[in-house]
Amino acid sequence: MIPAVLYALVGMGLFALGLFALIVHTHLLRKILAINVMASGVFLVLVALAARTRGAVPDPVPHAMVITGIVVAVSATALALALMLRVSAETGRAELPEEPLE
Amino acid sequence: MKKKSNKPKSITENGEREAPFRLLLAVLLSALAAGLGYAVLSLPSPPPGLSSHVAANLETSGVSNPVTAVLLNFRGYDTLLELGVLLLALLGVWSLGVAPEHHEPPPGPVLDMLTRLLAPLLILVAGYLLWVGAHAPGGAFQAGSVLAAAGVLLLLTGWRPGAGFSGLPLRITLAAGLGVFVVVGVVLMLLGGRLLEYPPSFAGALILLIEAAATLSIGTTLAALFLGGRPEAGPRR
Amino acid sequence: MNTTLSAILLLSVPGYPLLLAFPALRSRSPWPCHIALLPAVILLAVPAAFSVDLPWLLFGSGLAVGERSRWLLAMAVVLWGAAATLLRAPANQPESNHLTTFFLLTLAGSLGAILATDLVGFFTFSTLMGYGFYGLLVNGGEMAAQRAGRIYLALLILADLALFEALLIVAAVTDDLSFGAVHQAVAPSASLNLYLSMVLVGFALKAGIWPLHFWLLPAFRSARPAAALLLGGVPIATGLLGAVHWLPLGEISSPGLGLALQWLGVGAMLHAIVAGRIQGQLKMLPAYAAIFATGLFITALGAGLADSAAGSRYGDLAHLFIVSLGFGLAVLTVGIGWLAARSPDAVAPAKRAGDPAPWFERWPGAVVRWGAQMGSDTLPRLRASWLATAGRLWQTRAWQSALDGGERSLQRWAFAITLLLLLGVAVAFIGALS
Amino acid sequence: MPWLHWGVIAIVLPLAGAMSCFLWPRRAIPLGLVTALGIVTCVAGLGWQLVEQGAQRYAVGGWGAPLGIDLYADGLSLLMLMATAAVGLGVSIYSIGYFNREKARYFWPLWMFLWAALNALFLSADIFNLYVTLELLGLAAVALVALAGGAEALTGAMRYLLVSLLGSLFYLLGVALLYHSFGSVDIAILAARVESSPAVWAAVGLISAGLLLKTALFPLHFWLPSTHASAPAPVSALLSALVVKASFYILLRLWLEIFPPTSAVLGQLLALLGATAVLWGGLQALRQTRLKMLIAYSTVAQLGYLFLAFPLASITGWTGALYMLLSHAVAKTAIFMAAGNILYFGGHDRIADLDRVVQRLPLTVTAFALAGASIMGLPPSGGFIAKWLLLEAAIRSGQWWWGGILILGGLLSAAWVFKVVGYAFTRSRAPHESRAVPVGMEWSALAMSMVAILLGLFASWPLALMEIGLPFGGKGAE
Amino acid sequence: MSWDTGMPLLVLASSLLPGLVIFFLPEERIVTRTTLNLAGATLKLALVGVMIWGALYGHHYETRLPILPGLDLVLRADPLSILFVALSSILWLVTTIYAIGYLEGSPNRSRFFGFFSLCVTATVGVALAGNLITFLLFYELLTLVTYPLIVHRGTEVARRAGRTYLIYTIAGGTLLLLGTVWLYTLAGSLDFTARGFLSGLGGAHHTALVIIFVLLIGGLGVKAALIPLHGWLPQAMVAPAPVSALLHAVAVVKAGAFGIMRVVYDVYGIQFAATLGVTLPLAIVAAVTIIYGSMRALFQDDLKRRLAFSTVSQVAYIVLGIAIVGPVATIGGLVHLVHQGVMKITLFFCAGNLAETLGIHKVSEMNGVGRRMPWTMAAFTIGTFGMIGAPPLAGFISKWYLGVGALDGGQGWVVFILAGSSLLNAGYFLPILYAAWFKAPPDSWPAERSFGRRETAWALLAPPVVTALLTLAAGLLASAPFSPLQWARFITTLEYAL
Repeated sequence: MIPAVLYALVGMGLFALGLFALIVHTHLLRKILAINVMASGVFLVLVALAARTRGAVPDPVPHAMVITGIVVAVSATALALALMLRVSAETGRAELPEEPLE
Repeated sequence: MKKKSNKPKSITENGEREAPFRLLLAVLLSALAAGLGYAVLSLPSPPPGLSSHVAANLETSGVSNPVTAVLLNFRGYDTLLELGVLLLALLGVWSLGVAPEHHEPPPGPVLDMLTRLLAPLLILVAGYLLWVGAHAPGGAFQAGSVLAAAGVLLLLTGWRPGAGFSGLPLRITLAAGLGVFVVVGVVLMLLGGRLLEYPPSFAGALILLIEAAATLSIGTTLAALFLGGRPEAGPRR
Repeated sequence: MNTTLSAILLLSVPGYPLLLAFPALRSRSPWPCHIALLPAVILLAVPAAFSVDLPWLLFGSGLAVGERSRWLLAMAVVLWGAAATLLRAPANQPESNHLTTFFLLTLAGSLGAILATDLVGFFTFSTLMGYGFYGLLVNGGEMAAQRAGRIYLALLILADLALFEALLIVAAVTDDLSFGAVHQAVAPSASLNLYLSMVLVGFALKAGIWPLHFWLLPAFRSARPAAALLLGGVPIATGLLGAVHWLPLGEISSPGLGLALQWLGVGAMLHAIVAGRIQGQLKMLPAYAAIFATGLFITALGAGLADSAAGSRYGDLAHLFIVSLGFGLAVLTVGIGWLAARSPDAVAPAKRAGDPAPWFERWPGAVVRWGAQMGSDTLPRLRASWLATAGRLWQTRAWQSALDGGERSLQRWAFAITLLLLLGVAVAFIGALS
Repeated sequence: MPWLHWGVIAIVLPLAGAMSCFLWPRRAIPLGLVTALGIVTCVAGLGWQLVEQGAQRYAVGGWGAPLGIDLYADGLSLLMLMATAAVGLGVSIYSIGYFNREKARYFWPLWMFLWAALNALFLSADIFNLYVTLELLGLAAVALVALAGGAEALTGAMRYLLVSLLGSLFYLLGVALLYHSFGSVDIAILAARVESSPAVWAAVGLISAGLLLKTALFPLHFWLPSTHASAPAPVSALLSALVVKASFYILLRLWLEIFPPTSAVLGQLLALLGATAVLWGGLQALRQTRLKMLIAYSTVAQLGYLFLAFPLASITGWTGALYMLLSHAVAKTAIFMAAGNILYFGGHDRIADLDRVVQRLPLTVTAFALAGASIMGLPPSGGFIAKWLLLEAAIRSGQWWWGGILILGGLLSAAWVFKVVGYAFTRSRAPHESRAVPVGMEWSALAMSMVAILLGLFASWPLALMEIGLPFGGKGAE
Repeated sequence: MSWDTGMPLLVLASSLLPGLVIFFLPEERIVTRTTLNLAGATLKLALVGVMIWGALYGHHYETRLPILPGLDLVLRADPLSILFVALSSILWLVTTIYAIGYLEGSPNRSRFFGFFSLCVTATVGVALAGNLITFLLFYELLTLVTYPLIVHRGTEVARRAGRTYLIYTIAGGTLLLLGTVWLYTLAGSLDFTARGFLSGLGGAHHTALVIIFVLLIGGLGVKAALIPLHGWLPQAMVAPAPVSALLHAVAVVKAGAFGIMRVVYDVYGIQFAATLGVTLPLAIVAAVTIIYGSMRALFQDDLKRRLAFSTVSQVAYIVLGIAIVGPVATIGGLVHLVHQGVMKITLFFCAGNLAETLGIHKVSEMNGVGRRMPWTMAAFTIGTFGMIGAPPLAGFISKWYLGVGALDGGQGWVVFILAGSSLLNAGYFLPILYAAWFKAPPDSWPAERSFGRRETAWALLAPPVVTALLTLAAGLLASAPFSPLQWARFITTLEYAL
């Protein structure tokens, strides 16, 4: 097994781990972090698999995609954090109510 | 809600009831990870990538770094939209309200000093990264992040944009990356090409122009995002 | 006389009384009931046979006056004239105003029936006559009159139904509904017997022939002079005339039916004699006379039906018979009325107390009550209970909690995402399998 | 002269509009309106172009498929663009009156971004590019929801953001697997190269799950009602009418083009979920005590209809689903606008207390009723045509039970529509305090509902447009 | 667009446009509203007149609007539609006059008349529909626009009635839709054709066609109030009298009956339907409805409810006529479509007059009312005798043809149904007449309004008198050219290719 595939497997593991955290944790910050972990997993899969070309230059296209993805993730995280702050300011808890508020 | 008080605790809340659920979830997720891993392992052995295409067209792309070429030329449209995402995120944060006020203790002399030293240095590094991106790892995003780091440092030390800057000039800076990108794309279209179809001879210069604007915008945007809200109009500090 | 004029004359015999029946149209004329007879009198005065075809009326109809109907018309005019004179009462009261309306309606129906040349026309006019006569009987009368009217009306409806059935049977056989054509068409028809029985029952009810004479006695007992005078000449005569017109006399020979009718007729006459004797009430004499006379008529009719040769001769005779019956009964009524005015005791001896409702009134009552329970209680109550059950079902807490609880748990983050996972896995699995 | 100018402008113009609204917030309304009109013109121009020349492909940057990004426009994308344009124009006009000055500063640029994202999404032929547009769309939608302020809207927005990101990540992972399997992210190329393999099936699973989450198909609708109900009315309209449909569009596109010849089981599974959504959403809608929640649940139900076409797999069925999408978009916009008017006027949307409000707003109720007729599928309305086509497809394919679901769903919708409309005919006193509804808001709601009705009378025209490029003519045909 | 293609649209527009304008009229613009209403109604009548004239001279009035590939919205004036259009436009004019008088001074009149006009538009659309989908369209439209009329009063009772109405009719419309789509998938066409277009399908789809027939009739039977789908009709009585009149005589109930007519004659074809064996069950349902409706009517004290159950019974006559195979019965069904409308509208007008003038709602309050309101009650009397089937009124003609048709078609039992029903009709109508004419009036009426020397407002009085005269004329002049009967005969020759 070439290392690239190993990285990709790790990426998949991160994805599943992030998903686990996303489900289990109720605090919004943890959820946001979990999403970021998942995103990292996906990015890892993308770039790692690009390096399967033995010896030759890795495929640059996934790299570009990852850069795009990272920026998107950063933007989304920023928005999520700001939103989280507003939610906790408004409701007093940085959690999502399990039922719709009344 | 009245009912809430006597309702049984939700399974996701910390407590005994959670354990079996977690176990089930873990099993499920392991299965998912295993399935995905299997999928990865089953991928075709000679990877069917686009390396050769990129290499073949690198000549005409205006830059020699393949990643930059993909990012700003071959798949420049993605990047354009992505700059849009960045601006949009900022807009979203701003729409949520005014930046929260943090009554932090004034920065100590070390931080203050460090910032004074680092900020110009970081700006310099950003410029270098921008320039080098054309033929080596680097480029607008990297440069922008470094620039943002400088901004964050400044913000941490309590610096806030002045009233004169936080209005239209700030907004222009923020929108510059996307704006320049769109303008270039449309102008090229008006000149008879397609959207973002750079003439090979001008490709390098155009990419640099776009990257420069993007660096500025990315840096500013990230720093502004760090602020967590829109800057309040009017003089501060 | 030219055809237009004769048509107008013929049409105005029933038409003019009909017009006058509208209170607004007669408010100025002093003697509306008499004036209404004017066209008929003129018609009688002109000694010629008229006829008019009215293809646009109903299913194509017509009116005619011939040798036979002239007699009937004359009888009717005399009787109606007399009745009109009797009727003249204080004119300004609303009650008498109504009475006049009914009088004129009945008059129109009666005269029209005499002139009718086809089944539908006759049916129409005789119905008009019937309902109008009901009004005459009931209007302003007291309880007894109202009861008499009620019985008359019920029987009238039944009679009309029977005749309507007969009409349908005819219409299924022929398109031409004039009397002669019908006789010829119905004679060989398969449903002849049904037709004959319907016609006989219908007109027996209308004319009050024994044993279907239910309405006759109460009507004679309670009718006021004008109505009583007309009883013989109008409902009974029209009924008998209908039987003559509708039955295919001379076209068929049906000995069995003829014999049965003859027996019935004899029975009627006997009944009239015996019952009249037992009753012993002078005012009721015309009623029993009517039963007797109609019995006689039926006997003769039976003879006519039994033999086609006799039947064809029977027609003239029947007309004359009807005419004399009308006159006779009228004279009898008037005479007794006169007698009653002289010595009331002789006419109306001690009235029997507590006249119990006869069987033909009680049974329908029971049916109606039963129907009321069936129709208005059970079904809606059933439906209401069904709806209520459905409503309860919807309101049931079980449903609500299932819905709400299901949704609440779906909204639980963990639950939902797990479902998502499962879905993704399922999709991949299904795909991989196929 | 290169082609598809119109489509490209339809993407670039709202971006430019968003930036100018951002730069000059005081003039956001006129700038936004001008942009909106411009976009509508572009979509019309694109439509004309497609009618003249058939389906169009456009290589951005001039590179062409595997290396660069392609745009592709056929009847399917055109119809989505037109739905967006129609709804977008209506919402733009409605929003003039709805938002106050402070909110308008942010509404307009965000809305322009949303519009750009939608147009870009519907025109994209590249699955990674679709990811970017999805994110653009999601972030814009979240920010718009949060615009309402208040705990409810903020938590709704937060939940929506997490869901949206999660869905996107699933999608992106699927894209990664597909790219590394076949070396391209272009739909047409993938369609040519695709073959069954574990990686492909994993990708199909991930992509479907992610998109279904974003489309809020039962049982993944958990985030939708609270989000759609708490957002400002025009935003609710946009979300219900367009945003959820965007992910459905991607799913449909991929299903038709890329996904390997799928087993009937998968289609049946989707339809089963759709059917459950129709019934569950309908029942839940009836249980609601607040108008906007009710409407949101009706969206859950209506989304279920779209999935009934999957097992039918016939042109008629796809057309029906697409027409359902179109008419629901327009009708639901009108209904949310009407609900917004009611809320604006009376200050609340408790169904039990609606009588006083409803009878004072005849135009709004008319809009509500007309749009409701389309939702119910009563003729003549777009909903009726859609239902007709779906029913026809169901019966033709011998799977009449899906038709039964359609019928039941229509009855459930009728129940809630008349529950609300019935209040218009009571006679009760006027509310104590009310705020006059701007004329534009009432009329734009009415206009949208009229469009929903007209869609039923002039159906052959959009149906003909749908056929451009035979989007369903490939694998979908039988 | 030539006149021939535009004509059906014009006929529709003549009530649609005034209706839409009226919606936006302020409440106090009475004169404008009245003018619009009457102008629309008169114009429609004139247009229909022109159309009848044109149809006789070989003009072919047809409008087509493609709605789906292979499916058009078709508006066409064939003899059958002309029969119904003529009925509705005449009665609409009369009802409009009546409604203007009836609603004088009540609130929400613009809304009322707006929906009123739409209701007639939908009815005319139902009449002119040239295929099943167009029919379905207007049929559903009718549901929607009558709902506001039924709940017009806004009371809790009215709303409950409206809800019931909707539950029934929307469910019915759904069945109809299902049947229509299914039919379309089988036959590929939905255009009404004389003698049907399905006979070619024959044996292969026997079961499917029977099920479709049941679906279609089930859907239409709701509006036609066939048992057991009649539950909404008596409840809908809470509507204002002109609405009830319109509902019972022209619009809703008739639309159902007319639809059954279309399905049996122009979709299936009566002969083919008979081959499928669906006509006899339909006839039996109709017969049960006739008897059941009359039975229920017998025991209602509320006058309008009694009339409502009478409608249940009377409309089933039409269905009965349709379901009996044979030209004569068809004539009976067709002609009763018109006759029942004229007679029933008279009765409802009169009931409305009593309620509006004297506050009488119950039969038990009607003692002696004939003296107070002779004209109204005279009209009522003519109407009831027509219903009973007494000659020479309109009802007699219908029953005549139904009975003869039944014998003709070998369904002798129907005659007994007719007889029984007439008996019951008499049973529930004659007591009313008796009370009205022969009983003594009470000292005071429940809620009397004074109209000076007249018994009531002229706008309330003229319509029932006119329709009563029409009832008389339709019977007396049955054989005259252009009478409903003659027109029905003409249609029948087409449907049976005689």
